[in-house]
Amino acid sequence: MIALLVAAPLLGAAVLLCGGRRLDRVGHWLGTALAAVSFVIGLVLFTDMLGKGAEDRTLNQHLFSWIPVEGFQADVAFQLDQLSVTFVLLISGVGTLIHLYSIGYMEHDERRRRFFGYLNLFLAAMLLLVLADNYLLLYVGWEGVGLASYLLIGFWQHKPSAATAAKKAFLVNRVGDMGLSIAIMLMFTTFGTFAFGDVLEATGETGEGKLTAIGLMLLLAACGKSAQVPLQSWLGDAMEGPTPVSALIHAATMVTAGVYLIVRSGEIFNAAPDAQLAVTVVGAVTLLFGAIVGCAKDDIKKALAGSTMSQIGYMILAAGLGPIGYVFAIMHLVTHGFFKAGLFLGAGSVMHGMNDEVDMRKYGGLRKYMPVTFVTFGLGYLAIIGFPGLSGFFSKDKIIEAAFAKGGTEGWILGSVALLGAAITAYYMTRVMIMTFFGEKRWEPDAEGKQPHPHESPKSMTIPMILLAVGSVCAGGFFSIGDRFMHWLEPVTHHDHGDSPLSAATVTGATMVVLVIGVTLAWLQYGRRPVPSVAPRGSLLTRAARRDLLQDDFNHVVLVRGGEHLTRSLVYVDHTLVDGVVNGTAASVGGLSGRLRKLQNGFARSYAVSMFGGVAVLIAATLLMRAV
Amino acid sequence: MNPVNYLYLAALLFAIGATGVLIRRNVIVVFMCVELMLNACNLAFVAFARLHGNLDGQIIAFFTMVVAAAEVVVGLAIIVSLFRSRHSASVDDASLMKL
Amino acid sequence: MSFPLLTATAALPAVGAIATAAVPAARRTAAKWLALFFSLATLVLAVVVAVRFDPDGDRYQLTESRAWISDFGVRYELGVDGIGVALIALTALLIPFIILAGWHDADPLETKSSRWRPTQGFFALILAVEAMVIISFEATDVFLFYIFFEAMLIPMYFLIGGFGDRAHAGSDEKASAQRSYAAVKFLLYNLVGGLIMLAAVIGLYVVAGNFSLQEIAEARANGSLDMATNTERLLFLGFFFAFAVKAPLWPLHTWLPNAMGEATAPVAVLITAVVDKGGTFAMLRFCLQLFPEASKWATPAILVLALISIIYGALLAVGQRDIKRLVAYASISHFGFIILGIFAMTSQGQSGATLYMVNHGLSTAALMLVAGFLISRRGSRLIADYGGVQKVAPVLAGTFLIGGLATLSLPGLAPFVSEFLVLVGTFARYPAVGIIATFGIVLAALYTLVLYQRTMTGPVKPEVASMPDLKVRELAVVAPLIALLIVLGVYPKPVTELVNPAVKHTMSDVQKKDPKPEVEAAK
Amino acid sequence: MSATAVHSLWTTAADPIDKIDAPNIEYGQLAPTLIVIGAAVIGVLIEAFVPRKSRYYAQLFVSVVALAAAFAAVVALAAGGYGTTKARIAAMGAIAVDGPALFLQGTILLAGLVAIFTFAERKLDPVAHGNRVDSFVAQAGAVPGSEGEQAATKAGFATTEVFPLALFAIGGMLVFPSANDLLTFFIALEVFSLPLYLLCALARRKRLMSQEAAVKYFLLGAFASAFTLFGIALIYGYAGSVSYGTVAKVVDGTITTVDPALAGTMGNDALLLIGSAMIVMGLLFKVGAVPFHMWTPDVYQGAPTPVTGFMAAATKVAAFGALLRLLYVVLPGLRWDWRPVMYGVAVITMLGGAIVAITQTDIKRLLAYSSIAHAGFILAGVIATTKDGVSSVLFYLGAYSFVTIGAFAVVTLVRDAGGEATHLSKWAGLGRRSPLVAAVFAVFLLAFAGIPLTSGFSGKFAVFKAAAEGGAGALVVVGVISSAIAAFFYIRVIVLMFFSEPKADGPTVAVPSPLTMTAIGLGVAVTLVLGVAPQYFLDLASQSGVFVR
Repeated sequence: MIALLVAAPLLGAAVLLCGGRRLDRVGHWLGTALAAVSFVIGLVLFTDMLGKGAEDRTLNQHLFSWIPVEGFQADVAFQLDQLSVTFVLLISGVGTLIHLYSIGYMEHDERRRRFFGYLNLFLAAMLLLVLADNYLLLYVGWEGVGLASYLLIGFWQHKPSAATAAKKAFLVNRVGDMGLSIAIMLMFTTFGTFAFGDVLEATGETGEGKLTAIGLMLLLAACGKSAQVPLQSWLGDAMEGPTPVSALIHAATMVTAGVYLIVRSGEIFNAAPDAQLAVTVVGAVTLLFGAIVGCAKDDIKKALAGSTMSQIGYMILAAGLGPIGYVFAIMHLVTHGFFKAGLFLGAGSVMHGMNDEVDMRKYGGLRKYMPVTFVTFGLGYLAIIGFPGLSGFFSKDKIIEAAFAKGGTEGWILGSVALLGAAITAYYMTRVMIMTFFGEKRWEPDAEGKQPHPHESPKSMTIPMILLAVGSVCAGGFFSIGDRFMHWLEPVTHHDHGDSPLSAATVTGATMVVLVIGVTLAWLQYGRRPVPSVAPRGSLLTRAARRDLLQDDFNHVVLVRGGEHLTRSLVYVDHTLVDGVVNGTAASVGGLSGRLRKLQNGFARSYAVSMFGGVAVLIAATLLMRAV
Repeated sequence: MNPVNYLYLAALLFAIGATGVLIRRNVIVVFMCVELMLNACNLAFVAFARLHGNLDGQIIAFFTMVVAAAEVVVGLAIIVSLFRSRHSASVDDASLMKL
Repeated sequence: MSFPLLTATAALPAVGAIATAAVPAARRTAAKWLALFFSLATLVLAVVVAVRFDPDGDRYQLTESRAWISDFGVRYELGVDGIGVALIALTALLIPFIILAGWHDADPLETKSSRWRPTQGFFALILAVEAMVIISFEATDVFLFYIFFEAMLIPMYFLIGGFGDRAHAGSDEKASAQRSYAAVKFLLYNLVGGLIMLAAVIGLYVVAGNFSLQEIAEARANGSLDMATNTERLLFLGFFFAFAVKAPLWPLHTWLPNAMGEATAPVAVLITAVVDKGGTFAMLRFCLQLFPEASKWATPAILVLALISIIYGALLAVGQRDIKRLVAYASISHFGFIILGIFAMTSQGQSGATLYMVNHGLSTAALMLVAGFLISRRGSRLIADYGGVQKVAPVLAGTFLIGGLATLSLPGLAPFVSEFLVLVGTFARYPAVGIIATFGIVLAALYTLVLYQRTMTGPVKPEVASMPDLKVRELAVVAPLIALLIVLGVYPKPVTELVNPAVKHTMSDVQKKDPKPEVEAAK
Repeated sequence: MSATAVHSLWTTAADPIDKIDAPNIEYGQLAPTLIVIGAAVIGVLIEAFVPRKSRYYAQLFVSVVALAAAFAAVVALAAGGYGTTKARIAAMGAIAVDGPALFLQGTILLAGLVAIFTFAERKLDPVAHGNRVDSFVAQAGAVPGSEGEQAATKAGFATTEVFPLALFAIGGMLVFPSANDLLTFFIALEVFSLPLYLLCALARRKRLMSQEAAVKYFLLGAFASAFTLFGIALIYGYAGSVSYGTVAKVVDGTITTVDPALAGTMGNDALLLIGSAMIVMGLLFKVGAVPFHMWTPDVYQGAPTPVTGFMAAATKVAAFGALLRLLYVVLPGLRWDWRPVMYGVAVITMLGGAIVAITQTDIKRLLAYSSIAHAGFILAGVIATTKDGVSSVLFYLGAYSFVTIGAFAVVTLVRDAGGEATHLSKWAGLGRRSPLVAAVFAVFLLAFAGIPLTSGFSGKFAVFKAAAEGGAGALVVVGVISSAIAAFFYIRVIVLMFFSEPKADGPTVAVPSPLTMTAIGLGVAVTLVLGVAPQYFLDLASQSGVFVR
C-alpha cells in the first residue's frame, strides 16, 4: 500500500516520458490522475492511522533487500508514521492541485506531456524521500527531487538562463548531498546501520563528537536542499522554471525537505547541542537574508523566492530549537505550503495574464482585471504576514514564541531576529501586493510589441488557487485549536514547552506591533507615492540585496573563476608536465639515438677503432674482474 | 735466446698490424696489416709450441697460412672489384652507408 | 572431462573474428551480421556461464586445466569466480552494442574495389579483443593471463589507429596523424607497463616455480612459499605498474584521453568499458592474492594516487573542450574510485569496486555511444560546436542526459550503488580519504551538467538545426543499456550475490577484517 | 765393408714405421657437414662443367637436395640419441656431436634451406633482356654501370656461384658450433666468413653499396679474426693444447701442462684471460654485439637482401652456438670472470641496439639494429650459466632465425624502379595497398617486439627466465626496458604501413614465386606455432641443452 504511493506517480513519469507523441493529448490528464491517486491513497492511509492508538500508528513495509553486501545492509523499505503521512498529504495534495493548475498554465507548451512526466517524477521522488525508512533510501529520494527540480527549472531549455539556473541548482544541491552522504557514512561507521529506527535509538551509545559531526553534515544537506545560507544562491535563479514548478517544488514541498531531515533526525540533534546551535544560527541568518533579498527584488517570483527562503529560515530555526520547536517547524511548513503555493500560483496567474511579464514595476492596478487572483493572492498575503486568525499567524507566532522559549541570551537573540523577520515579511509582502494589484497601470508592451490584456485565468487555474487560499486561511486555526497538530506529531517528534521568559500574549502583541510597522512602512513607500517603472538606484543595501547580497558575486569570483583557473592550469599541467615527462623521456631517448647514430659514420676505420677500443675494454675488464 | 722474447716480438708485430689497420687509409695496406697480425699470431704459435715442447702450435701455424692465403684470394677479389668501380683504394672513400 | 565452457566462451568470438575477417571485400554487410551473430552467441554462452556459476560453491568454478608450456611452468588453467563472471558478462553484453553502434563506422569511404577491407577488419578486431579480454578474465594462470593481457593491445591498437570518426576520415592528414599518435601512445604506455610486468612475472616464476594462481596463493597462505619482503614488494610493484597503466591511474593516465578522443565512440567504449577493466580486475585478482603483504604496504600510496585520479580527472573533465576527451577524463576519475575501493580493503569497498567496474562499463557505454551518435551527425567533437540539440533531437538528448546522470552517479541508477559502496568502504577504514573522495561527486555533477548544458540546451545552433533524432538501430543500442542501468540501480542483488563470496575470499587473502562499527566495537 | 756397413757409418736405422694410426673419422656422425661441403664442391664443378643455361637449375637442385639430406641426417642422428645419451666427440677430438650441436646444425640447415629459396627467387626483378634474373649481379667482375655489365646482363649471365658459396658458408657454420678444438673453431670461422664476404658483394642493384659492404665486412671481419687467432695463440700458450677438453681441465686446475720451470712466464692467468677475451671478441663481432656491431647496419644494408637474411639468421645461430660451447665447455672455470663482462656487453648491446634503431630511416638498417638488440637478449640467456640458459638460447635462436629470414624476404618484395624500396618513407600506406604483405610483415615485427602469442615472446620469456633464475634479475629489467624502446620502432613501422596514407609514387609489391612464398610462409608458421604452442620445441631445446665434454 505504501509502495503504491510512490509507484503511482513513478508509473506516470515512466509512461509519459517514454510514451512518445501518442500521449500528447491525454498525458496531462493521466499525470494529474496519478497524482490524485497518490493523494487518495494517502488519505486512506491517514484515516487508517487515525483509527489507531497514538503509539502504534507507525506502519512499516519492507519491499526487498537493495544492496546486500557483506557487513552492509540497505533495504528498500518504507516507514509511514505521523510525520511522513503529514508530508504525504501535503505533497500529494498540493501536488495534485498544481498538476491541475498546470493543465491550464502549460496549455500552449508543445512539451506539456513531458512537463507532466517530470512533475510525476518529482512527486514519486518526494514521496520516496519522506517515506523511506533509512537514510540511504531517503538519499535516493533526496537526489531524485533534485533531478526533477533540475529538469523542471531547465524546462525551457532553449533559454540559456534557464539551463544555467538548472545546472546551478543541481550543483549547489550536490554540495549539500555530499553532506548527506558523509553523514550516512558516519552513521555506518558509528552504528553499522543507517535505518532510522536503529540509528535514532542508538544515539546514546556514542560520543557527542560523532553526533555533532553527523548533525553538521545533515545540516549541510538541509542547507543545500532548503536553500539556506550559505547554499541558498540557487533558489532565486530557480524561478526560471515554469511557475507551477516554483509553487510546488521551490515553495511548498522540495525546499522543505531540509526541515524534514532535521526533524526526522531529531534524536541526533537533541544529543548534539553544538549542531543544534548551528542549525538555529543558519535558520536565523537565512530568515533575515531571504527577507532582505525579498524586499529589493522587482521580479515578482524572485521576491517570493526570497520570502520562501526566509520562511524556511523560520522552520529551520524552529527545528534547531529541538523538541521545543519541531512541531512548529512542521506546522509552519504545512501552512507555508498552502499559502506560498497559493501566492506562486497567483503570481503565475498574473504573469499568465500579462504576457509572462515578471517585473512588478510593470504591473499595477490589476485587482479589477483579475478578481479571483486578487482575492486568493490577498488571502495568501494576509496569511504569510501573520494576520490574526489566518494560518500564518498561528504557525509563525508559535515559532517566535519557541525561539524566546529557548531561554538565555540565545533565546533573546533568536526571538528578536524572528520578530524582526516578521516585520520585514510584512514590509516586502505588502510591497508586492501594492505594486501588483494597486496603484496605477504601468503596463508596457512585451518584446514583440504586444500590449498586455490582463484577464482572469481559466478554471483549471483558479480552482487550485481557491482551494489553496482556503487552506491558507483555515489550516493554522484548525491545527492550533486544542493543539491538535502538536498531539498528532508528538509521538514522533516529542514536544517540550521550554521556558519562555515572555508570556504568549506578549509575544503575540509584539508580533502585531512589528506587523503594523512593516505594513505601514511599505504603504508609505509604495502605496502613497506612484511606483517608478524603472527601479531607482537605491541605497547600498538595496543594490546589494538586488544582487542576492553579493553572494553570487562571491561565488563567481571565488568558485567559478577560481575553478576555471584551476581547471585551465590543470589542463596545462596535464599536457606539459604529466604528459611532458613521458614525452620528454621519449624525446631524450630519441636525442640519444640521434647522437649515438652519428658514431656510425660510414668509415670502416672508425669501426675498427671502436672494435679495438672494445677489445681493450674487454681485456681490461676481464683482468680487472680477476684483480677485484 | 729466451723463447719468451719471441712472444714479445709477436705481440709487437700484432700491435703494429692493428695500429696499421687503424691509421692507414689504403685498402691494400690495411689488408697487409691484417696479414701482419695473422703472422704475428703464427709467430706466437710457434713460440708457444717451442715452449710447450709440443707440435700443435706449429701445425696451427700451417693452417693459419692456408687461411691467410684464402683470405688474400677473397680479399683481393673484393678489393679489386671495388677499386675498379671507384678508381680509389682509400677505405674512407667507401662510406656511402652511414648513420 | 565436461564441456569446456570457459574455453568455448573465449573461443567463440575468436572464431567469429576469423570468420568475419574472411568475408570477401564486397560482402560488407554480411560481415557485420556475422560479427553481430557471433557476439550474440558469445553473450548466450556468457549467460550460460553466469547461470552455471554457483555463488555458494567453490571459489573458482567451471575450471579447466591442461598442460601447456611445462618448461615455463605454465598451464592452461581457466576458472571463474564471481568477479570474473560479472566482468565476462559485462564484456559479452557490451560487445553486441559496440558492434551495433559502430555499424557504419568502418564503411570504406571510396567504393573503389581494393583488397583493403576495413569493415571486415574492424569487426574482426573487435571480436578478437573480446576473445582476449574474456580469456584474460578467465585465466587462473598468471602467465596465461599475461599473454592475453598483452596480446589484446595489438587489435586494440589497430582499432584506435585505423578507424577514426567519420568526420575526420579521408584526406585530413592532421587528424590521421593525431590518430596514429594516439594509437602509438596507447600501445607504448601499455607495452611498457606490460614489459615491466613481464619482469615481475619472470621474477614470480623464479620465486614460486609455477604460475598457477591457486597453487601460489595456497602456498602463500599455508606458509610453504615464503617471499622476502623486498622481493614481494618489487614483484607487486611490477604487476601493479602494468595494471595501473591499463586502469589507468594518475599519473599514468595520459594515453586514455588521446586514445578515447581519437578512436570512434564504440572503440572508445571498448577501451574504457571493457579493456581497461582488465587492469582493475587484475589488481583485485593478482595483486591482492599473490602479494597480500606488499599490497597492504603499498596501500597508502595507492590510495593517494587514486584520490588524485578522482579529483584530478574530474577537474580536467571540466576543463575539456572535446566531448570524448571529457568522457575519458571522467573515466579516469571513475577508475580512481574503483582502485580506491579495491585498496580500501573492506568488503563494501571491494564489492563496490567490482560493481563499479560493471556499472561504469554500462554508464560510460551509454554516454559515449550517444555522444558518438551525436558526433557522427555534426562531424565535430568540440562541445562548442553544439547547442540546443535538445530541441531538434529530444530522444538523443534524453538518452544523453540519462547517460550523464549515470556518470554522475544519480541514486536510482546503477553507478550510485557502487560509488556509495566504495565511499562507505573507504570511509570505514580511512575517513579522511573517504571525505575527499566525496568531493568527486560534486565535480562529477559539474562536468556532466556543463557538458549537457553546452551541447543540448540553449538556442539551436544553425549547424544542428537539421539534425535527425536517434534511428532505430541507435535506439536499440541505447535503450537496453539504460534499462540495465535502471534495473541494476534498483535491484543490484543479482550482481552483489555473485560478487560477495569472491570478495570474502579476497578479504581473507589479505587477512583483513572489516572495521567494526563504533557502537559494536564498544560492546 | 759392405755397402750396408758403409752406409751405417753415417746413418742410423730409425725404428721401422710399421703403422701410422689412420685417423678415425666417424663419417656417419659428421654426415651433415660432409654432405653440405660435398655438395658445395659439386656446385663448384657444376660451375665448371655444366652449360650456363642449366646451371641455375642444377645448382638449385643440388643445394636443396644437399641441405635437405643434411637436415635428414641431423634428424637421424638426433633420433639415434646422439643429442643426448650417445653424445660424443668425433673426428679425433675435433668435432663434438651432442645436443646443442645437432640442434643448431638443424636450425642452420633449415634456415639455410629457406635462405636458398630466397636466393633462387627470380620473379621479383623485372625481366632483363628476356632473362629472368635473381638478386645477384650478372657478372661480379664487371664494373658497375659499364658496358661489360650490360653485355653480361644481355647474355643472360648469372652468378650461380652464390649457391656453392652459400653451401660452403653453411658447411662452415655447421662445424662452428660443434668445433671441439680451437683450431677447428678458427677454420670453421674462416670457412663460413669468406664466402659471406663474397656473397655480400654480389648485389644486382646498388652495386657500389654492395661492394662497399663487402669491403667493410671483409676488413673488419679479418681484423676480428686476427684478434681471435691471437687469442687462440694465447690460450694455446697457457694450456699447451687447443683441445677444448684439455684447456678446460687446465683452466680448472685439474691438470698442469706447463713445465714448472716456465710457470713464472706461462702459468700466468693473464694469458688465459686476455686470450679468452680476444676469442670472445671475435664471436661478439660475429653476433653483432656492441661495441663490435658497427659493421652490421652497413653490411646488412649493402648486401643483397636474401644474403642479409641468411647472414642475420644463420651467422647468428652459428656464432652463438660457438660462444655457448666456448663459455660453457672451455671456460666454465672462468665464469666468475667472464660473467660480469658479458653482463655489461649484454646491457649495452640491448640498449644500444634499441636506442639507435629509433632514428633509422632504412628498413634494412632498422632490422640490423634490431638484430643487435636481439643479440643482447640472447646474451642475457648466455649469462644464465645454467642448463636452462643453454636451452633458452637454443630456442631463441631457432625462433629468431625464421622470423629474420621471413622479414628480409618480405623486404625483397617491396620494390620500386630502383630495386627494393628500403627507405621507410616508401613503406607508408603499404597496409592499404597490399594488406596481406603488410600484415605478414606486421606479424614479424610483432614477433621481433616480443608481443605474446608470437615466437618472439616465447623466446624472450625463455631467455629472461633463464637469466633471472641464473641470478641476473637486473639484466632482465634492462631487457624489458630495451624491449620497450625497441617496441617503439617496430610500432613505428606498423603505423607507417597501416595508418599513413599511401604515397602516389609509392612502391609496388611484387608477387613472388613459390620459393619466397615458402620462406615467408614458413616464417609466419614458425612465428605463430612457437608463439602459441612452443612446448614441443622447448622440450627439444631442453633435451639438447647438454654439451659433451
